[in-house]
Amino acid sequence: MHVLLIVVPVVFAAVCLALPGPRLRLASLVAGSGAHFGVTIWSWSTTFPDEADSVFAIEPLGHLFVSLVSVLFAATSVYFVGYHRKALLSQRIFLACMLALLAALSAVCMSRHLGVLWVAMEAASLAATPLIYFRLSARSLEATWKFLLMSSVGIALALLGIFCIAVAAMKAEPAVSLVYSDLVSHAKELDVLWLRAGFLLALVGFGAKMGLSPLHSWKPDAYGEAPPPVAALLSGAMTLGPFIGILRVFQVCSAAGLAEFAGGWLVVFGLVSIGTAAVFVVGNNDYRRIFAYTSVEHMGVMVVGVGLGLGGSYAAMLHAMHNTLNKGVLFFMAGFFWRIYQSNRVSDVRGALHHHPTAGILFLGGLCATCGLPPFGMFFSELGILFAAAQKAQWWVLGLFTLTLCIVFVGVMTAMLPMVFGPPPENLKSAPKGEGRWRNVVMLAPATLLLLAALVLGAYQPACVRDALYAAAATLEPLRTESGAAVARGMEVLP
Amino acid sequence: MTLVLTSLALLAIGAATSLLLTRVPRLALNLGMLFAFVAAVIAVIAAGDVLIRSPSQSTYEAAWPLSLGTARLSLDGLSAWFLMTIGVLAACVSIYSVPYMSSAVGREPVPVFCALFCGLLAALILLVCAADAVLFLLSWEVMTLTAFFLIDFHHERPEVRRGAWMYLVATHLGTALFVLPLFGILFARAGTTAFSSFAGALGSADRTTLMALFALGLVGFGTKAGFMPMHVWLPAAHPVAPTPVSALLSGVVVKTGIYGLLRLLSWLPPLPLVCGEVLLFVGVVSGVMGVLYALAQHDLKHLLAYHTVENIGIIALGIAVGLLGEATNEPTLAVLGYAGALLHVTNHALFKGLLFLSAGAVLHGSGTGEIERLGGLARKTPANALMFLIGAVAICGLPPLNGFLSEWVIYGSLFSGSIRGIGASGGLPAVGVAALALMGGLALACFAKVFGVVFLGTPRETGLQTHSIPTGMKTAMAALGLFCVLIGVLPSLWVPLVRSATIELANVPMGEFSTRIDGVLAPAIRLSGMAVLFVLAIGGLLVLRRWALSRAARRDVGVAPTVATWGCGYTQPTPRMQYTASSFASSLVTTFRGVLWPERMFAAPAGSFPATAHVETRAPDFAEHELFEPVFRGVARLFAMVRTVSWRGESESPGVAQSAAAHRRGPVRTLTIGMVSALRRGSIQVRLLFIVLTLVVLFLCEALSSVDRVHTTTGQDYQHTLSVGVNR
Amino acid sequence: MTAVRAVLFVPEMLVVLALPPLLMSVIAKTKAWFGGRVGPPWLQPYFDLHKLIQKNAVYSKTTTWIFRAGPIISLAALLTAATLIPVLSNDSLLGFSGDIILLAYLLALGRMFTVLAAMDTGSSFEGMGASREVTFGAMSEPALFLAFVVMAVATKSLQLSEMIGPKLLPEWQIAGPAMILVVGALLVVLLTEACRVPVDDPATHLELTMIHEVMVLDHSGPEFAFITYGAALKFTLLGSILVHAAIPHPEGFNVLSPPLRVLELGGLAVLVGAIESAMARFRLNRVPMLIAGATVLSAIAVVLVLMRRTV
Amino acid sequence: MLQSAIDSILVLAVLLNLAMLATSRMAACIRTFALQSLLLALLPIAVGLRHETIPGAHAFVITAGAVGLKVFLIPWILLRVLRTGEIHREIEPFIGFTASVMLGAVIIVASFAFAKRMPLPTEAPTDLLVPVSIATLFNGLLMLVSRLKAITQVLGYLVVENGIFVFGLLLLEQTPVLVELGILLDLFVGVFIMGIIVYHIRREFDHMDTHLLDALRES
Repeated sequence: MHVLLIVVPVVFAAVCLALPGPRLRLASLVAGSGAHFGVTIWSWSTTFPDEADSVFAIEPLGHLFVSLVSVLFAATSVYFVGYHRKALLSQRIFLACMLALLAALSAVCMSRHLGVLWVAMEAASLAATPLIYFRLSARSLEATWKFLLMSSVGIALALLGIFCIAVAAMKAEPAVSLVYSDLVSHAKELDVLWLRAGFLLALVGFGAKMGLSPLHSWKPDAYGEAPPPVAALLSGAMTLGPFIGILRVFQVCSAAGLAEFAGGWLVVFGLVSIGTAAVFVVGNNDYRRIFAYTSVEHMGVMVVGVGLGLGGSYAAMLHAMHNTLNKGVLFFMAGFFWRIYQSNRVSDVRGALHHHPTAGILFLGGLCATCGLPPFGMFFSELGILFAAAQKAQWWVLGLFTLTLCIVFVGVMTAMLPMVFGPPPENLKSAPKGEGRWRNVVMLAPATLLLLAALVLGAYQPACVRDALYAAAATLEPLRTESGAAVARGMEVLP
Repeated sequence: MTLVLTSLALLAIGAATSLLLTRVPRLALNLGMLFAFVAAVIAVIAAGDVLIRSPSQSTYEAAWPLSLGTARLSLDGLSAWFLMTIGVLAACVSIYSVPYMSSAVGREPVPVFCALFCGLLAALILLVCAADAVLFLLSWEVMTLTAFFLIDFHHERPEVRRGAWMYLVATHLGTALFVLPLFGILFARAGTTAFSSFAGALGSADRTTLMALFALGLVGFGTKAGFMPMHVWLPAAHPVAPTPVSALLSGVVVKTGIYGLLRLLSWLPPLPLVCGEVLLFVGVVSGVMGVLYALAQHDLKHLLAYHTVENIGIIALGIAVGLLGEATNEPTLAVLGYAGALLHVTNHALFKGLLFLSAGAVLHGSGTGEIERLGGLARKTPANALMFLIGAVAICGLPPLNGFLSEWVIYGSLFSGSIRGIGASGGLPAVGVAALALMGGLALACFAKVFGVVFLGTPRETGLQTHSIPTGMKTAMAALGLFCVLIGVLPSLWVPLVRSATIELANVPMGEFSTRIDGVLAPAIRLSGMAVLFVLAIGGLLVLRRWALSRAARRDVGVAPTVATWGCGYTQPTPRMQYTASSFASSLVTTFRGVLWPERMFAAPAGSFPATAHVETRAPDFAEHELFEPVFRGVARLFAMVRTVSWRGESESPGVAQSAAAHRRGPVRTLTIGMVSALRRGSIQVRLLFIVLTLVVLFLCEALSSVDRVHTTTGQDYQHTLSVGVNR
Repeated sequence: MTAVRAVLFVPEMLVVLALPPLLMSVIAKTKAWFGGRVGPPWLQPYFDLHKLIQKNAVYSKTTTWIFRAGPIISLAALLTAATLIPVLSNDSLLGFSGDIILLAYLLALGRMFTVLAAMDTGSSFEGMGASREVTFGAMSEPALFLAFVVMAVATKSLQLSEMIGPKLLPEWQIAGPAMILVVGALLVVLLTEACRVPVDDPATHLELTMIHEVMVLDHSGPEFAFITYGAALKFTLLGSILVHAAIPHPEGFNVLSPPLRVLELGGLAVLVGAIESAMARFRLNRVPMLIAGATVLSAIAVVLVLMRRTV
Repeated sequence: MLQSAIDSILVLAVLLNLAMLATSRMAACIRTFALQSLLLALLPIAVGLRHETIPGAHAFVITAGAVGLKVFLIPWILLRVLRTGEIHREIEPFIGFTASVMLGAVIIVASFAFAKRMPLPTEAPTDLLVPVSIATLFNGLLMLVSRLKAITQVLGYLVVENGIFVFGLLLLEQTPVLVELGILLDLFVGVFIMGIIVYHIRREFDHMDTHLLDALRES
């Protein structure tokens, strides 16, 4: 039944290709993502039997991530209706690719077989490529080429990593298939040497797609050149795919008793990523690139959390959730500012609060959320990771983590506060009326909803969300504690 | 506890209503501030209930699922003391804000101001009542954020933006770099985030841990409290904020830093002696430097901001003595020190709030806070003059007002510290005494200057208009002034309240404690007697004077004549001839120029008929310009270099680099130049190279580390490995 | 005993209040003697006060109630302080633990209001005087308080009448040097607070060089009487602190003690007069050195006392 | 006999890597790649035969797919893209041809040494599989890093894929045919899109020097 999550977008993509007229296609895009969202909601209301043999299955981690993807897509498609202008790339292909991306990502989240996961991941990145090329300009072309080549190479390495794990699995008698649940259950019989190699390769490969430093370098270009809604999808949803890939491999490793080894490398990569973000955010004058680097930072935070484990992995799940919501807000607002100020440069955008209060407030909220200020959720996730580091007595990790996050905070705030406050530049056309006004509403509504979600879920966490996060985090702790319930309890005792 | 919750709820309602009534800002203002006022009063009642009755540990756990931690509230003596301070000041400020902000209606988003005001208040109340680390940090940061938005309220002016930015960055750095790790350590030791568990978990902590915790708390909370040299944000943010906000900032927001520190101390076992000594040193430096900088200021609110630093220093002295007392197991000393600090927290909130509100009234009336331009306001706004005078006398620690009470206790603690030979065998407390005395004298000089120049004499600028002060503002100030007088004259009503807050800090058994504190604070009662005597003396002298004058009047001229001021022979004195504030302070500033490094721009009068002369003095803050600015700039420059892969931080055109590469300068240089240019242009090949290198590095690390792991780890995998390796 | 004491306090207070002008004239006489003149009659200060009380007051039209309040409040503060200081006997009327701080701050309160009254006239001369007054006052505070620390450490008490009472006798035997330093510091503080040479010259006629006198230029009539009397009273009070610290009388009440005290105070007055005739006023920018010197003296005294106590 | 055939195929594949590194004419490069792919595509069947059984349909499917894609379709696309422009040679790459051949040789040696450290848990068709696949992979990466022209980089990517393909031979039994085909399909679509992008690059900039794409950088 959950296969609907993959089938629905594919069907609508086909419809989109078939339909004449841009308005109809837009409608089908919205309908497609809306239907996907509906199915997701419904999927939470039912419980799924554990089909042992099926390629796709709904399990806590994937379920959480696919829901995030679905939420962001729903918001983005609405936003896109307002954002949409005369497409340079054929709109038909563009929208179809968008839906295909949705389908591919859902497949990534739900696939049980690592090979299938890889195939879906590659499909997702291929579907994303035309989206980046939206403008057909020289710059976007360059960005596309860099994205395509780097992610292809990266994912090729990931494939090699998966093969290595398969080799490791050949040691078991009989040889275990690449279904991660089997791998986890037979983890003790795997060949440790090849498992380690596989993990490293997968980490580098998926890390390149996820944007961990120093493999992140395609990110600022792609996010800067792609149209903002696409950038939102890339940073909010697309990053979840490789992340789940890494998590799957990590599950196997930690089940095989390699938790310290794998976690250690995750922490290292995470800290390096946050550090890189810190260096590149300070003094940067392109707000979309800055957002891209904050995305690198947040990837790093998540990875550190998973690497630390227990409370950390819960915090990482929390962080992933809020990252999706925030990135949506930020890039939506970036697109909106582009419409007002016609510039990507921080120094050109001034006094948004004065010129368009709603937009200013939304942007400000997005900033605070991204910088981990309460009552937004990232405050709690970063605090949780800090607590986890303290509990493991990894003081260096704790110190570097806070220091780099602080630098990012200062960099972002110093750059972005003048965008919001102060007087706006003189030569600025006043808020548009009529059709433009309607567009504004359509563009601001999804951002508002996402921000509200981030706000509410930060300060007030409903039991269902907490359970979902706990369950997802528990799947990352096969060996560190005996059972998921224990992890949940542990986390309640922990932060 | 229910009262606290009610006031929180009221504040939420107030914020909501004022946001809903954006269309009718005036109504929003009135309603919002009404809610704030009622909430503050309720908070005071709740606090007073705890303070008057014996400390009742009522912990309340809200069914409010946070993403982390639990919403656990508790109201012990310490919380109650700060809650009372917050409530009293906030109530007066909310009365004051209504007329003050109503002038901004239409020009500024006043409803947003009200909402933020309520938010800040709620955050403050939640902060002092929080009994859970996460909740504490949450409200701490929310307080920071709301205060930031309030400071940035008039964000059209660049100096406002700068001040707000400095506040945000400074406090966030302090919080994130020091306070969060602090709680990380506490959590790691206790295994939970509940405050109640921390004290027990730290019982067995070793010396280094304690020192680390203390250091983190000192810097982290000290940044919010404004210890030198982390004080930089105060003089930047206080002056630019709307007056009610400045009053709250200086009165209570800064105090939350003190609260955090005290809360931490309440968990820690007696600390090593050095901690108290360090804190005492910090207090001396903050106090003296603060008041010296204040002397050199020319702007009312700048001056008051630096005085906040001074008073925080005084509070630090008290806490330091408390620490010393605990360290050397001298309960009397601990009690004295902590009690003095706590008393001064409240007193400072009262008179500094009063001073800020009065200064705001000056700004409101005559549109400028520049001391040199003002003058003779006492004739135009006598009520405000009286209020400012009360505040000034109180902040100088002069009897019979409240400022003297707390400074008296702190003096007492320092004296008995050096009597008992504690802290460098009593030397440090002696230094504290001297510093406190110096602070007192300098503060007196400073406020003689301010009051004398601003309110007395004749107006220096004819252009300045002064319209009268609304009743609401007068009421608020009068309330604060009344508190200042009452506390000073009737300490016997006030001092006992501090007992239940002090017991949280000085870990002394209750029975012994009460005897101690009563013995220590009993003489305070005598102060009211002295006050009565003082008033009697004044009355007697008044009668004498009246009698003499009336006799003189009956005998000859008539009523006392009024003439022009005696100009020592010069008959046409003009207002511009009055002694200015800078010249008033100059003798002290020059005396301490070795500390202050004042800048002096002087254009001497020239020619036989000199037309104009110009002298201007400033005292730039050392911490800001010598400490933090260079660091920030250096880091930014370094990062810019890395980012653009070029010296001097700006990217050169790749063509240049290529031409450099074209020169044959040996393989290494050529390769590096080529690499640099490739990096700088971010060409795809280099980026791919990064991936490859990362891979290689990872595998090398593994290869190197796996050599020894073969021996260490168990499991037959490696035996297998080895055997296969042999077989091959 | 205490009843006797309580009864005896009334005449003592009366003497204390009557004494100050006499000391002033002692100073004047001394200076006259050094100058080879006869000098004013002994009771001249009383005559002056009486004359001033008779006179009518003249007010500048820039002044406010602060100007009128100034002299009264400062004198009231001094009167209040008088009840804390043992002048004739070893005991004060209303002393309590911690009263030294109150004493010092009452003096400061007086200074505050004198200064404000001066600022109220809006005259540049009086502003100048006020500025100097607060400067020197602020700088002399540490010296005074460090001296207090020495006595407090020596006598383990915070009540003035005990700190400078008989309990100080052993200290003189054990730590004589420290006490000498303290007395020196107190003398400087006295000269500063009471505005005598070398800090200030009450007899000068050039406003530019005055400190205290220039602040009260505009006062007249009864208020000026208050000010003049207040200055004398301040001298007496600080002087008696100095005298008690320098020459502690033994425990208990004996008949000889009060007259002896009067004589000692007279001696102090003579000393001050001698100083005034012997040396000229310092240049204003040198005065801080003098006061800082006093602070150093008492700081060294503190070190000595603490050292002695720890070994 | 079969064993030696497999080994010789693998060795030949490695040598073809070096050949690709050595040639500057892109068309030749593409053809060499096609040849390599052909050789490697034969391996599944050979490995299948080695088990003294009739190789399963699985092996045949993969061979067919590989041949169809990597021997005909992809080279055809690349050659078309190449033909549209007038650039046919790789002129002074970052690392010269001889240097890169040397490097390639070093890589091969290193990968053999590496394979020694990574003993297979089970019996492999031949010991050469792992080192050859690693060598091919890194030679491909070398091409990616050192070459300037877009097409050569695409070739490098394909060579990397070939290396992984060789590695995949270890897992013929494990990986379901569906996954294999998916991988091949992704490869094809990827290269197809790359071809389009390269075409656009040529049309946009009149060159295929990817190292000249430097508009996007930190300023």
